[in-house]
Amino acid sequence: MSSLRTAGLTKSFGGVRAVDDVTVEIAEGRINGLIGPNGSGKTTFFNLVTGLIRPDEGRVLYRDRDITRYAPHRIAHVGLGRTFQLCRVFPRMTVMENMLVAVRRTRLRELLAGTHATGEVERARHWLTRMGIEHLERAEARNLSYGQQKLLELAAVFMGDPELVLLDEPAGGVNPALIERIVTLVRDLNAEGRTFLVVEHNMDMVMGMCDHVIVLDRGAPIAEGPPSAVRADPRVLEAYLGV
Amino acid sequence: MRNASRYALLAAGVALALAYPWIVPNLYLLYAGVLTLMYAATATSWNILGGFTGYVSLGHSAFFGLGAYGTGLLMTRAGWSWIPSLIGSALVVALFAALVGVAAVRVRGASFVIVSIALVSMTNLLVQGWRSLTGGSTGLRVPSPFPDLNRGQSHFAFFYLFLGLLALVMLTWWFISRSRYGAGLRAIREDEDKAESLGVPTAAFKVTAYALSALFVALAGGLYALWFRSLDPIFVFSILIGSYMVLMSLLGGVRHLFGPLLGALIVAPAGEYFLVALGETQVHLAAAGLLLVLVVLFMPEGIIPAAARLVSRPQQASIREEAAG
Amino acid sequence: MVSFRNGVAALALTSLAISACGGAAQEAAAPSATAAGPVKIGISLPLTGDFSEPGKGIQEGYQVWADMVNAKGGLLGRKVELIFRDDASDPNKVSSDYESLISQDKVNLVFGPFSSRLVIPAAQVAESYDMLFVEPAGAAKEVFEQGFERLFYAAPAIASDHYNYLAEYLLALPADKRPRTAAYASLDDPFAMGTAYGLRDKLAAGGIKTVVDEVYPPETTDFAPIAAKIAAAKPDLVVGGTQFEDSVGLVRALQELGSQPRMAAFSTGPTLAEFPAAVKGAAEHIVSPVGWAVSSGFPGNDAFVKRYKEMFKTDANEDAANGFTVGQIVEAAVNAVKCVEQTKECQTKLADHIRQGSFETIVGPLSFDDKGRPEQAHMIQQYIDGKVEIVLPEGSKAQTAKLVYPKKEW
Amino acid sequence: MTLLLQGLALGVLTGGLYALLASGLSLYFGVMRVVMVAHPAFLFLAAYLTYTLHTASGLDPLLALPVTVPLFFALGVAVQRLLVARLAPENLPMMSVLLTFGLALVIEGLLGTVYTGSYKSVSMDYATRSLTLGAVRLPYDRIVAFAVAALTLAALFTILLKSRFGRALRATIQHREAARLVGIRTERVTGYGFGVGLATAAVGGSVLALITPFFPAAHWAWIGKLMAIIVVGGLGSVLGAALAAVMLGVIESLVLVTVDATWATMMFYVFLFLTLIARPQGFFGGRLAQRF
Repeated sequence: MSSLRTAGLTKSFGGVRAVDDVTVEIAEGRINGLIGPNGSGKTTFFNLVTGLIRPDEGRVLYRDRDITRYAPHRIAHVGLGRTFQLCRVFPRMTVMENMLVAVRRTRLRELLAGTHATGEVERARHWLTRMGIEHLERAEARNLSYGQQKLLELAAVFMGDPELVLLDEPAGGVNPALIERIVTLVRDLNAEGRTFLVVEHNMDMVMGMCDHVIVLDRGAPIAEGPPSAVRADPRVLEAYLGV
Repeated sequence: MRNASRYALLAAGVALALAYPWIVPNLYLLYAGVLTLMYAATATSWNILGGFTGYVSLGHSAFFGLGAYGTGLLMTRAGWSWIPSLIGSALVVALFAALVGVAAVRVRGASFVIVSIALVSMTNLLVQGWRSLTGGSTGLRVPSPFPDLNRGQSHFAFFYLFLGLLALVMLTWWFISRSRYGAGLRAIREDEDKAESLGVPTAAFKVTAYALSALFVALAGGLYALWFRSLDPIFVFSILIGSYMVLMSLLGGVRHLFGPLLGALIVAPAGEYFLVALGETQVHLAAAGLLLVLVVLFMPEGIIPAAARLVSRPQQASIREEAAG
Repeated sequence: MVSFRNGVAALALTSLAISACGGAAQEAAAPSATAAGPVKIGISLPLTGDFSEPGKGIQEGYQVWADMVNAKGGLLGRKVELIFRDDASDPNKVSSDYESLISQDKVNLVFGPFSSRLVIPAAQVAESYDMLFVEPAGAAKEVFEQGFERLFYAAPAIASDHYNYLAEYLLALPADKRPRTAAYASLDDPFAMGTAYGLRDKLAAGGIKTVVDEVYPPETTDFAPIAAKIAAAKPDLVVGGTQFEDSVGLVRALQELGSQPRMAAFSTGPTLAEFPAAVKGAAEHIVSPVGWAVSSGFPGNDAFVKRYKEMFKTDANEDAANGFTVGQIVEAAVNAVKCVEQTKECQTKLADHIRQGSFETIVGPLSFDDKGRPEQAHMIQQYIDGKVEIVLPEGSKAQTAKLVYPKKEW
Repeated sequence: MTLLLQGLALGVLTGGLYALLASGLSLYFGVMRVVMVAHPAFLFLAAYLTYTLHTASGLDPLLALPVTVPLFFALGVAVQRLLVARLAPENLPMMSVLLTFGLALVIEGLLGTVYTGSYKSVSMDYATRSLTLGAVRLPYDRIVAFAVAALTLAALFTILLKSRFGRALRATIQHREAARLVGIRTERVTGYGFGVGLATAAVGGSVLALITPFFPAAHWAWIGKLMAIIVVGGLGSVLGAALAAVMLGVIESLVLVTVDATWATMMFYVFLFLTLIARPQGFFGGRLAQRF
């Protein structure tokens, strides 16, 4: 069964086709990689899928539901979570407050109830513990190191209980030990049944972690398959080396 | 230990507020107390929008004026008694704010400020121009809700009414601050797109905060109408009233429950002081402006965080260290 | 949690307070203890903000009065001391000023502030303390419809009667000379509209057709299109219910757009010293209602004009005269009833005296109806050969020239 | 019909003036995403300075410009460097409003202290005559105002389009980071942008002094109108603001001659809200409104 499907997805910025007729399918339950050289349209693709920008043409389907015209928060409600390329947390809120932002359903009673009452704080501690930053609960997010902020962003996304998680360069600007930790986490979470789509420049990480890799170049997919096959594909080499 | 002293402080403050009308030596101080409570209530109401979402509205006097005029008109034109008039008017204003909000919160930052300024001018023009209904520039006289009370007793009654309103608004703010709705609103202030991608329906959140904030400001306006009993469009729909709400909240600290109250307690007497000390010329306007400039430049987070930082500096440092580790 | 408790307690105490008849109220009503010492007079004026200019004139009038009274030995042998507060043209401040002057400074008397828009809230405070309230500037008819019992307007006439002499003059003209059409443009302000509409109603009743009737909000910055509307209607008479800025704007624009009415009447603006310079030569033959004239010859006026010039180095104006008049009326009442205390008894005596009496003032003899409205009329002034002349009423002591009609082209 | 034509003509002339008065606001917003609430207060500061120079020397108010324009340019740079630039970037749009609001109060207070609250006016001989074109009369002072506005805007556009500084300024407006990367000293350019904005206020103030009496609190009546113009025009777009200014000037004037003054003023806000609902980015270019 497909988790996410796009059909003919296209977006231009001032004459440049950032995403050009992309039709791809992300299978449920796998860790998918999305790679490509700089400016190949990976982040634009993420923004189109999560509704932050509107496509010129084409459709986005999640579990066969057409979500093309959904507002970003509704896309989050159907089960898509994402992180941002340059880690985005809420700087002047505490770590715990950051955790309590995500909303999966807009039930008035839940929104208005005290956070302690609904067990949300317990859930938040659970995720913080999984990320290993539970001791920072009361610190303001802006006082965290970059790596800690990355972990916090990830933890906050899981508070929305997404079935499909889009990670935009999870290893960017992070030390090797932390990359290791993130890979382990993603694997564990995948084993629990969550699907991932990861944009990443760190090839070792992508090849080591992903089950399936899609390669974008100049806004269009040029190759797809298991990491080993993609790595060997001459079109991919060409795209990366710019030959 | 810290909590205990905090509660003691709170209890003392509440007791002082309740006792205030009985201990002041003359009616003027009681009057000034009512006015200060009114400012505190409007500033705290403003802070439901401004403090959580970071949307600075310079135009909340539009809701203040509409609440006041609505209350007055329901009493004089529809013959309602004061309580239904007050509540009815505030509800209508909240609905109106929700409608305006749908257009207003589409834009962020500076554009929103412009819209809010425009809103005051519009409502002023409307109320002033619609002479047959509102009395226009002649103003509107509002019947007294307590015709049997003399002036002092009326101040007494309104002191507690405004105190009640302030308590209600603060309670609401506190209630929101500890809910996920509040977390969502704060997230909007920090990073709206990010909040949206985490599933926060930002537009709906902003509109409800806007309407809620307007509701309480309108209630304050309605009480003002009942208390002051003489309304004039150019004074109630004044951009200065709206900017007072902002100044007070900002001075005290927009991210804190007690920020706007503290701001009101400082600004209201300071305003009187400037007038008395520098009253002969317009220097006092310049002084007020300078105060605003200084606060914005050097204490943008307000007094409460600045004071808290002084008290708890070592603790802050330890968090940073821990965070770095 | 604490806030919530606070709210409940507040509600409970409200009812308590209402039934208990507040302690502070009783305290304030107590008579002031000392009879000796100066007579303190409390005044709130718009010294800053939108109404600050006329506010300053009135303040100077009060100061001249106090100076002259003290030179004569004071009120009932006590020195007069004026306490001014700036209300910044804000009604909340006006109220709080009078509240503090009466209950904190324990003044013996209060004098009124400026502008119809501020007089009502101020009078509300004074009335609730049973204080006499003679005021120099609340001329709009609404001021007198609030049921105030101790309010008196110390000028010859309320706004809607300002043009009475002009209306009489115009309607008495022979039919072939009488204007047939009139255009009215007024600022949306109770006083300005009062003057223009007072004239409009009388002229319309006398058969002079209203061809333009415009009201513009105070925010208006461009008067040319309003003038265009008037110019297109080619009226014989143009009437502006104006303050300063708009009177200049309208005159200039009418002139530029080639409107040549046979008479032009504007309130307030032309009575200010800055007017002729602001409109250049166009001031010639413009008429305005005016409550006071340098040349009036009323008793005491020359002394006032002289003392004013000594104190402030410029010529006295109508605002200052109005302030001075307030002082004169109160002074006469105090001397007549021989008391000047903040007590209800004394203030009532003063008010009763003013209601029944007639007073010689620098704006002429004044008397009041039961609502505090003065019962006389404003004079009409006109710029003739660049000088302000009093042209109506015909045959009065104050008249200095004959009304020129039709006016020369501007 | 004549009346409509007259209204149209007056509207165009007034619109030109609005364009000049609003151009500075667009510049500030462009270079720093700042809404300068104090701009109208600076206009009246310039009007008062013009008045002082005029009464002291008897010169035409427009001859005050060689003094006021450089002065205001320097003042603008100072305001940007010493005040606005010190604000924390994360909530600059909001804080700058409050900062400049405070500045407006300071200016109003100082003007009131120095010049008192009374009306001042500058009137020249040509201020009462007009040019007759068929049935339409064009007042000379409006023509002068329009001409000065047009010349100033033309000079402004020339600077923006042709000079190196202009190119740097436009690059800074369009993409600050990119501009910095190509070696533009964006800090300095921003300061100069403010200076140019305030220099337009100097010209605008002189022109205002020519056509209307003024007093210290007069700036309040202009804030809403000018703000509405720059939003309808598209925030940050000087050209858009100019077009919107002329459009709103004409609409205001036509509504005034056909309906009344209240609705005429209301039109500014009606169009503001229509713009926000239909096209938040403004009608004449500018893509910034929604984001800032």
